[in-house]
Amino acid sequence: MEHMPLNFPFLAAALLAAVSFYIMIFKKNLIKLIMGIAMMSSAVNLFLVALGYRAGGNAPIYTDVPEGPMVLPVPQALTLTSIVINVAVLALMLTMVMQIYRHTGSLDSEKSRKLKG
Amino acid sequence: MRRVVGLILWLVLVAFLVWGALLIHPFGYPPSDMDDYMIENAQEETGNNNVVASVVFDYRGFDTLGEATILFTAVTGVLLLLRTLKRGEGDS
Amino acid sequence: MLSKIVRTVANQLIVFILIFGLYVIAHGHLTPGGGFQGGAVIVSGVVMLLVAFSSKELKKSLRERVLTILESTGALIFAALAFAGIGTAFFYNLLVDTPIFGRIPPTGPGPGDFWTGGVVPLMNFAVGLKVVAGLSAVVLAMALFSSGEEVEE
Amino acid sequence: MAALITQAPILIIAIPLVAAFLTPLIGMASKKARNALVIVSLVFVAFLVFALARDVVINGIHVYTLGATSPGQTIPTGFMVPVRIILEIDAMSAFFSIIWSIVSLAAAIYSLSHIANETGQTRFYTLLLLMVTGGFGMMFTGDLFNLFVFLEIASISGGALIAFRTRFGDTQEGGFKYIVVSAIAGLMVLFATGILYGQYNSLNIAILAQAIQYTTLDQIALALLLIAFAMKTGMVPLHLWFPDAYSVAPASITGMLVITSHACMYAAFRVCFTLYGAVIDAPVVGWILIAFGLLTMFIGVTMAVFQKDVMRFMSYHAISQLGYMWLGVGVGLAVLGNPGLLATYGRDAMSGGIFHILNHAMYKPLLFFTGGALFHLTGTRDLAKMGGLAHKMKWTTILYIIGTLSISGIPPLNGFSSKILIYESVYQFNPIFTVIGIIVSILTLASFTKAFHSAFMGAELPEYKGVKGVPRSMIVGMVILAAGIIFITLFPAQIVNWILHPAADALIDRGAYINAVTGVIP
Repeated sequence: MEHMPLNFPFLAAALLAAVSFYIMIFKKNLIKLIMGIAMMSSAVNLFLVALGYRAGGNAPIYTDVPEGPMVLPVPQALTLTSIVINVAVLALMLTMVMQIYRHTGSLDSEKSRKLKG
Repeated sequence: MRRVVGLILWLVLVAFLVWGALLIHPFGYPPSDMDDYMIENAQEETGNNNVVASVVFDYRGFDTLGEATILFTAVTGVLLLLRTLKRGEGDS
Repeated sequence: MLSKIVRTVANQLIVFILIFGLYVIAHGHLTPGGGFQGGAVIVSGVVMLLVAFSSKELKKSLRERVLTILESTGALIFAALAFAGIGTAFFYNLLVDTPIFGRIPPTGPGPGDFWTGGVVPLMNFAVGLKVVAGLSAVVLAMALFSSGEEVEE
Repeated sequence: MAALITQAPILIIAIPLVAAFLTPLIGMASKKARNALVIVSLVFVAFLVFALARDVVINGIHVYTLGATSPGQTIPTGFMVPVRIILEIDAMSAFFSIIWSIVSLAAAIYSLSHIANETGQTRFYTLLLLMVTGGFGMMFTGDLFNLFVFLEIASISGGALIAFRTRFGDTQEGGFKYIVVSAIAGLMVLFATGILYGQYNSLNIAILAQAIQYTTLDQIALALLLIAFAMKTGMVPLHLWFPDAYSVAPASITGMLVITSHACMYAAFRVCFTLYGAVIDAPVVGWILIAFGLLTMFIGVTMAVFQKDVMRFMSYHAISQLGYMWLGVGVGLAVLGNPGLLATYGRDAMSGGIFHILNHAMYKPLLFFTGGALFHLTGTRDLAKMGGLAHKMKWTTILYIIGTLSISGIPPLNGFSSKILIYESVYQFNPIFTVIGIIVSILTLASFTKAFHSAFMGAELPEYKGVKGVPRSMIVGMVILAAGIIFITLFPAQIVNWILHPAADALIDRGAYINAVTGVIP
């Protein structure tokens, strides 16, 4: 494979991050905020996996692998860790939103703001 | 006012992200000292055919312990927050 | 609770999901997969049961207490396997070159041998147990909470 | 003993971790056994921390390679860079771990009766131990990705603990804000880790520090790391979540959260001084830290003056005090490239900033604990509704006075020693900063006196006639911290020579940190 024009996968990760930033800055709904964070974590995961790709590489697993170079294993391990961490964070955030909804009856971050400061 | 500030902030962020994406090494040609060592020696040192598994559980096993801990933390946290309050309604 | 057709199909399918999940966990050191991935596959089966039956039904067979014990046990096995190598260094892979999972595969591409990997397959099992118990507990607790019930302490 | 010291870095992280995994199992059998497990493991960890810190100050940096054929073998034979995760403990990490071990022990003891009437105690203690693990991991690790993992452990457990009292709505909002901020900060750290990994193909801080070039991408990574950690410490433009989260947590957890914010500060120092130390644009970054530090000091204290809620009031003071540390260390960073100025006042300013971290770690949790005791007795956090409580809580009143005098920098107490160190050295850098510091200090004293007056002084209010005194374990938790304050007050010179100067030198001397991994004897 030749050079991809303009580092396309990195640009894709950057655009995904941009969309998630847009959601986090402008959306008021707490569930949408959580979706923004989930998208940002996807952007980071995509970025990490793209870092480890080697042109024409195989998966770094020796079981029945064809000849050729292998892609880097460390970014894949990091991505695996990062995915699980994000699952954990999302589970906890959703739990808290469920509790907030139970207490205030609303998912709007402006309305449910009891605390001022 | 808030929207304008947010929009400016967002545009700055996007500019930085795109700029960063263009500056990073060409896709498919990463520097790879540490990873080459792992690809070459994983089978001999850890006895694994799967290099990713040997990175996850051996070379960087401590990260995986931390990751399992995070999952444990989150599960404990979720069960803590969704617990029943039937007993002990007293003052904190 | 969904219709009888869905429940019957879910009852049959869960066996295959379990087998596939266990396969992914057990072959984590040979093929793509491992404890986290296989655990997630099995939990998807639990979610299917949760959709097919109601959370109240499922609560009868999946007690939170049991899930907590299983999760702690999985985490403890993982930590114990890491501690086992502390004679040399924490996380030292001390089972390489021993009879248990200790064979060293020939360098380079090969067909793969199940009895390799040292502590890695055992850790995969521990993590798999932990992920299945933990995520099922989370999913079950959320389902119970949103249907108006609360989790036992 | 020697073997114990060699294994100490991993044991300090692993013992609370294993105790946390055991707590749910033991908690099902017996509550007493569970509490004993928590306290005993924390006491043992504190002992190990002190032994390790002593050894680090005497014998230099400790490294521990996880999974290698021996803990000291950082780099595999016949290879140039480390492939495994390395724990690296220098005087700075040892300093922070001492603070963390003391405060976590005090908080655990304080919790014994503070949450005695709540449900879900077993899970509370599990999360508390996990938070301890996360904090120690952040302080000890020498690996950037590992730092991210432990940051997440500390923040997820912290977020869940903030929301512990689920019957109030505001706890859920505070916890949610904390967890969102932590998630965003964590992802920024991960982004920066990816950028650095993509360029230098290493995750080890020492190896990255050796290789770093300060390209544009490195600058973006630096900005991401600094913003992420500053956000977690509550630096001023990013502080809005801070009082919301801190004021609603159980008081013992608030005390621990203060130290996790210090751990993030440690990470920021590590990034500025060690990772980027050779190439960083030191005056620019130093001035940025100074400017935001001053802003943090000033805005924190002015917001605190208007607060009616005792915990929010103390949270704003915590923000304001964090500014002093940024100021002291920022001045040190600004003159990092100039050995002459560094020797005249830079090192002293850094020691002052670090000393202030130590003092703050003692008096701020103490004040939060007294606030928690007020809440425990009265069931409200509103200062206007309190009054005359000195009759009921004599110990708490005395401890509150100690904390107040310390935070305001009144001469005999420890807050004065660190503030005078900052004032003297910063005066040589720029006199105006000292003036601002003194003004903030006076405002702090004024607002704490006012709070003291409205909560403790005056006649005994009729609605608090029937309340019992503060339970004993809460008093013990507070007394541990007060004893720390008095110890520092009595022996400031020893503290400075034995703990603070080694810590400041460890930050300045990045070569030693790198050599400990690469194995080059200087």
